[in-house]
Amino acid sequence: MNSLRADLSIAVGGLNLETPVVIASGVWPYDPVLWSPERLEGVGALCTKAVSLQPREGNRGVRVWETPCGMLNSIGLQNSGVRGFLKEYLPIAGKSGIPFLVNLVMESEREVRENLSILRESGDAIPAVELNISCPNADCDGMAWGISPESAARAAAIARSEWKGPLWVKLTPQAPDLPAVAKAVESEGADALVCGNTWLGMAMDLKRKQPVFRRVTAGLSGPAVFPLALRTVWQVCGAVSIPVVGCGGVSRWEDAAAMILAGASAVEVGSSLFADFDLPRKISEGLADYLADAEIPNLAGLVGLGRKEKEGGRPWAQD
Amino acid sequence: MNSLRADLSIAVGGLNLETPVVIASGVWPYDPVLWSPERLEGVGALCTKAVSLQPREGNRGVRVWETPCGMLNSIGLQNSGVRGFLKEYLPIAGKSGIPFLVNLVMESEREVRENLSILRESGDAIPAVELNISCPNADCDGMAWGISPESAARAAAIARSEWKGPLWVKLTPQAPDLPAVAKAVESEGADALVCGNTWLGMAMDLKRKQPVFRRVTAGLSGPAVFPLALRTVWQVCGAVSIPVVGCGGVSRWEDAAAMILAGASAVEVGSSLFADFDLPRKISEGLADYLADAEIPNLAGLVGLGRKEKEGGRPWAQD
Amino acid sequence: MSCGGGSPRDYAAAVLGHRPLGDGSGLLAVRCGEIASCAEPGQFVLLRPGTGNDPFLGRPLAVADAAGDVFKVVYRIVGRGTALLASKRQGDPVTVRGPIGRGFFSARGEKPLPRKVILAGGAVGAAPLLFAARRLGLSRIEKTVMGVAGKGWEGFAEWLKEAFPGVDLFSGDGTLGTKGTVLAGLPGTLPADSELWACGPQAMLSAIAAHYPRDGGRILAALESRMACGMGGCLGCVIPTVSGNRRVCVDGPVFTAEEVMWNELSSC
Amino acid sequence: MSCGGGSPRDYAAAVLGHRPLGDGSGLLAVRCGEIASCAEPGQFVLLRPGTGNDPFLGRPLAVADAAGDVFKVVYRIVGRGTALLASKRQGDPVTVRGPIGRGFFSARGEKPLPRKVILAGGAVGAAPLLFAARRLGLSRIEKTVMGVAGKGWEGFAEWLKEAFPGVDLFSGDGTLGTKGTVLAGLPGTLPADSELWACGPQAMLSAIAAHYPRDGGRILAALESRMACGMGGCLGCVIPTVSGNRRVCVDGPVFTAEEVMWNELSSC
Ligand SMILES: Cc1cc2nc3c(=O)[nH]c(=O)nc-3n(C[C@H](O)[C@H](O)[C@H](O)COP(=O)(O)OP(=O)(O)OC[C@H]3O[C@@H](n4cnc5c(N)ncnc54)[C@H](O)[C@@H]3O)c2cc1C
Ligand SMILES: Cc1cc2nc3c(=O)[nH]c(=O)nc-3n(C[C@H](O)[C@H](O)[C@H](O)COP(=O)(O)OP(=O)(O)OC[C@H]3O[C@@H](n4cnc5c(N)ncnc54)[C@H](O)[C@@H]3O)c2cc1C
Ligand SMILES: Cc1cc2nc3c(=O)[nH]c(=O)nc-3n(C[C@H](O)[C@H](O)[C@H](O)COP(=O)(O)O)c2cc1C
Ligand SMILES: Cc1cc2nc3c(=O)[nH]c(=O)nc-3n(C[C@H](O)[C@H](O)[C@H](O)COP(=O)(O)O)c2cc1C
Ligand code: FES
Ligand code: FES
Repeated sequence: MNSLRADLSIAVGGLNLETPVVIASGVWPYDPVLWSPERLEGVGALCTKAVSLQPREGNRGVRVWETPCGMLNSIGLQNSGVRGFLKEYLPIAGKSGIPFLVNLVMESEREVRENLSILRESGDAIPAVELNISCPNADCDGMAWGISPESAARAAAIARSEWKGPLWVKLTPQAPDLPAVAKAVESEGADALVCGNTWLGMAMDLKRKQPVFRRVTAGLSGPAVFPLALRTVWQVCGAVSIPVVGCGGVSRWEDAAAMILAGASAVEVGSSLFADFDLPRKISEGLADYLADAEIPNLAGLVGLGRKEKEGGRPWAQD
Repeated sequence: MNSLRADLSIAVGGLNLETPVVIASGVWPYDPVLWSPERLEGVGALCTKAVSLQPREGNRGVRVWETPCGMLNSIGLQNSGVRGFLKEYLPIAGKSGIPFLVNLVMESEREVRENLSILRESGDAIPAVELNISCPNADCDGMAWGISPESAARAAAIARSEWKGPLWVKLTPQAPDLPAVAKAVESEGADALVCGNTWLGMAMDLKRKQPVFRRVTAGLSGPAVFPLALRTVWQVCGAVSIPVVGCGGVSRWEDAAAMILAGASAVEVGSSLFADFDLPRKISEGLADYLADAEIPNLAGLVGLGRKEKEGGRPWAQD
Repeated sequence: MSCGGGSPRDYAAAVLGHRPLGDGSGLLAVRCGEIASCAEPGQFVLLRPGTGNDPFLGRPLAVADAAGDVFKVVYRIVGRGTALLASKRQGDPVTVRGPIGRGFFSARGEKPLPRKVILAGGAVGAAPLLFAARRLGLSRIEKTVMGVAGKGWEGFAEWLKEAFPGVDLFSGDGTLGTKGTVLAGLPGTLPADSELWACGPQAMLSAIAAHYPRDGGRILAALESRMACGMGGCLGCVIPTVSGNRRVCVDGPVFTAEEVMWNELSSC
Repeated sequence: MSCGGGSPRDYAAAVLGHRPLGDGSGLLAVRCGEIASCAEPGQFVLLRPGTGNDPFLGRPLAVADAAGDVFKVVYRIVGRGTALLASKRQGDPVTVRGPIGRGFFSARGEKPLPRKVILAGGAVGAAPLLFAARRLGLSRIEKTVMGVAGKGWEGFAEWLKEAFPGVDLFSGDGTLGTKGTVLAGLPGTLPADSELWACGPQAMLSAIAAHYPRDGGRILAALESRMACGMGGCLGCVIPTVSGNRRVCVDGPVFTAEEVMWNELSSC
């Protein structure tokens, strides 16, 4: 990305990102043959598919379903377990030169502790961990940890005690009081918050006259949810002082700019990659042009700029 | 709608609807010249724009904003007050022959009491009331009433005591525990629940580098939210036994069918009318064809059919 | 064809022709008899430019001309919807709602037409004025003044000269016509028995309103506002006027300058 | 053109021709050299049929033929996306991702080609088999058996006869060809040194698999599944196989019948 008209590098929660565009968990393959670094133009970091202690088969039945400007998924955390991950993926991941975050399933305290102690064995080869307390698609109740401030704090505290490297915690928009959850996680020492994951939705199969997904509900993502995700980013950025990474529905550079103006330091991009592999490059170029045109010297100068006081000095409503 | 291939009539919360397609509050004009009954083909009932005790100017600044497959609005309950309503609108509304519901703003207990006592003066000319405890766009905190089971129950109880006619209560998807709110409102004697209203979102103005809306947040509606709304309909229908009216993102007959399979007795259609005035007719025709093809004798036979047990007798997850 | 009331309808129409004017602007001819035969100058359509539900809302576009069963619109690319317009080819289907709103003639109520009308347009605000000029007839036009930004508007300016013979052209950067705004081409006071019909960016319209503080009722301005329904239902498009909030879609888009609370308008 | 690895890319392409086949089906020719020159039979593309983000996901469509810089797909309308395909005209832009997946030839690994191949297709499952037939050459085709529902497939059946000379046609309702399913046209056991390549509805494929329980490894089936990414990342398209979940998009769509756990497939 040498051709960018502005410097997009930014430090976020212990990682130095060349651009603020992070590939969200669960959308990029592990396979070496599919994993060619030149596909990652404009990408600042990459989150792995969720990694659990034991291998998981994931959910049966239909797993993805199109919706207006979005999609539902019920993958259910299929993965080959932390050992499989280290064997299959780690050797490749390092090669791209782009920092990655291991997206960690949180089923039980024990699981996270063991998982992190196994990851620790790889030392510096693991640049960062993204603790997922927000997956709506598994029986393990992965999301339950992210619902209340107390349980979220507990999850963050455990992870923090086991992992000294960069720790991002991925929140769920299903939390009734998301700013409170965010504060709780911040106070336990997380380095950054990812705000957020998919939104709980559902689809009905009109032919079979029954829910499409075996688990009935599934996670909504894609451009459809962007206005909702932006709202949560605004709220969370008003509540904490650690960096926030916006996630949900980013499909254009304008969306990334909006989240950064609202206070995010970076954004994650998931489903919209399905529509366009080249999106990270396009977002980075768009952001760089936007900065250059506005004569803002660096990306940090854009972070939270949209929260400045309104005309007349009245503060923005923060709810 | 005599050409329909099946009978779509259904009794919902004290109203007999010719079709299960209700025009949602806030999208249809009061003006006689714009109000021609032949525009209402396929419509079973119509909700008025929110009516408050005193006239309200509504919000300043940008009021509507396009989003992917949807829109944000921050109208802010502009209306000419209950007296204005009775004078301007009542004489026309009756003429269409289609039952209407007065969408009632709930700012304070006193307001609702007075409002309903004024409406009572019109006797049978008011077919039904839709109590709005879910508007996210006004300083009056209209939505706050719908957030907790206790306050929602209180709102329903007050309305119930002042209004003996059909009473629908319109819930907000922002409630952290929507099924609990639904049960609480049911237990206070509401005749039907409307599930739900808009979803709290936001937009950023990249030119001015500030939020688009003066109140920052605004209500998201349109096809984008359909999967979310369907999920809430499924949840609420599992919690109550009074009729539920699905609302949120219905833009095709398939959406209406999905909500009815999930347990709704009717649906409300809002923003998608902006894309197609003829939508109610198309939805009604699509539903009638669906019933006829499935040889289901009447619409009631479709209500909740998607909740039957899965193969093997295992119940659907209800969360 | 009978033009019933003010209530617009939705039509499945087709693009009959597309003439690019350069720099991302162009002229689209749409075949739709119901709209073409009923539209008056100042009225507009809501055109849905894509497939499916994205873009979701119709784009308001002034009727720039109408004859037989064809009406025309002039666009300039500003975002996604207008970019889609620019890609339309003959035969492409488009959904149009219209005709919408109170045009220049209707906004005058029962008053007889003035002897002379001055037309003042900014950028694509020229579109409804072209239609107005056709209906007014050359003899009634006192003067036509148009303004564009300048660089990047060359093709559009050529078209303006062709569409409005004798037009007085101004540009902000001086690269096209005279340097300046349309105000420079307008008389200090309005001649007797004349009116000024204007359409363009909000800043231009409010400057005109401020320029003629005492000519109330003789200045008609076609305004813009973000819209959802285009039929008076959503109250999304209101602007503050001396008689309270009025809807640009059905109470306007043409208002007399004296009605509008120019200082309280928020930008669109 | 070099065909690097299995990693599909996105291309902005254009429709070169559209031949409706009747009853809502048709043949689209798309100009895209990168895909046309690299695709093998059984591979597919993800085609985004609309504007903006609705429809959101690409539609998987088998490559039905490829030569020079043009590849073809055959569609049948089943929903919104395919309906949009049916409205495409020459020159229309389309975004295509491809070529995707493991085709018939690759799925066989290093094994030499058999002397004879039987082709069995159901409905639009004929598409990849057409491309396969071209690459196999007439002399290697033992037999071609195709099945359609019957009424409403007349135009498509005509095209099948044209595309597969000597095809044995079956229809469920008996209105086209012989009444019955493709099974009726297949031999009881596979001849020596032959294979069966099949594509069609899941019910047909699993019936074929059940029909030849001992011919493991010689039956290749191209499967369908709902997809999001088409590049192995989302794990949305997996099916149960004897070696665990496999992705239809990159591990398939062609599998040997013995790999697939037919009884545990959920319908697509
Ligand atoms: C009554 C009326 C008549 C108009 N006539 C013309 C005309 O003849 N030719 C022309 O080129 N333009 C005209 N405009 C402006 C035109 O509507 C916008 O340029 C257009 O909607 C932008 O759409 P977009 O998708 O390209 O931009 P985007 O910014 O992507 O649009 C996003 C949303 O904002 C709305 N929007 C953006 N800008 C405006 C605006 N200035 N006014 C209203 N809504 C806006 C869009 O309609 C859409 O809903 C008119 C506007 C109004 C209100
Ligand atoms: C590898 C592969 C090759 C295919 N080749 C062809 C072909 O050559 N010709 C052809 O006509 N059809 C083919 N199909 C089926 C085709 O993809 C679907 O008919 C099409 O996606 C339906 O889209 P729609 O928008 O019309 O339907 P909708 O029902 O509106 O689609 C909604 C969503 O479901 C998906 N979907 C619906 N049906 C299917 C299906 N059967 N398989 C996978 N996804 C589906 C769509 O892609 C979309 O994401 C193929 C499918 C696969 C997986
Ligand atoms: C197919 C799919 C799989 C996903 N898997 C994971 C996962 O394993 N872990 C996780 O934290 N999030 C997962 N997500 C959520 C995304 O990382 C992201 O938070 C969400 O999709 C919202 O962003 P988007 O709208 O840009 O897709 C998944 C999303 C999709 C669509
Ligand atoms: C412009 C607009 C105005 C609205 N005004 C009201 C209102 O006054 N009272 C109310 O209860 N809901 C109001 N709503 C919410 C709708 O009635 C409906 O609940 C919501 O838009 C979701 O449905 P939809 O996705 O079909 O639009 C409004 C929605 C829109 C888009
Ligand atoms: S656009 Fe809805 S009232 Fe004007
Ligand atoms: S479609 Fe994403 S892995 Fe196959």
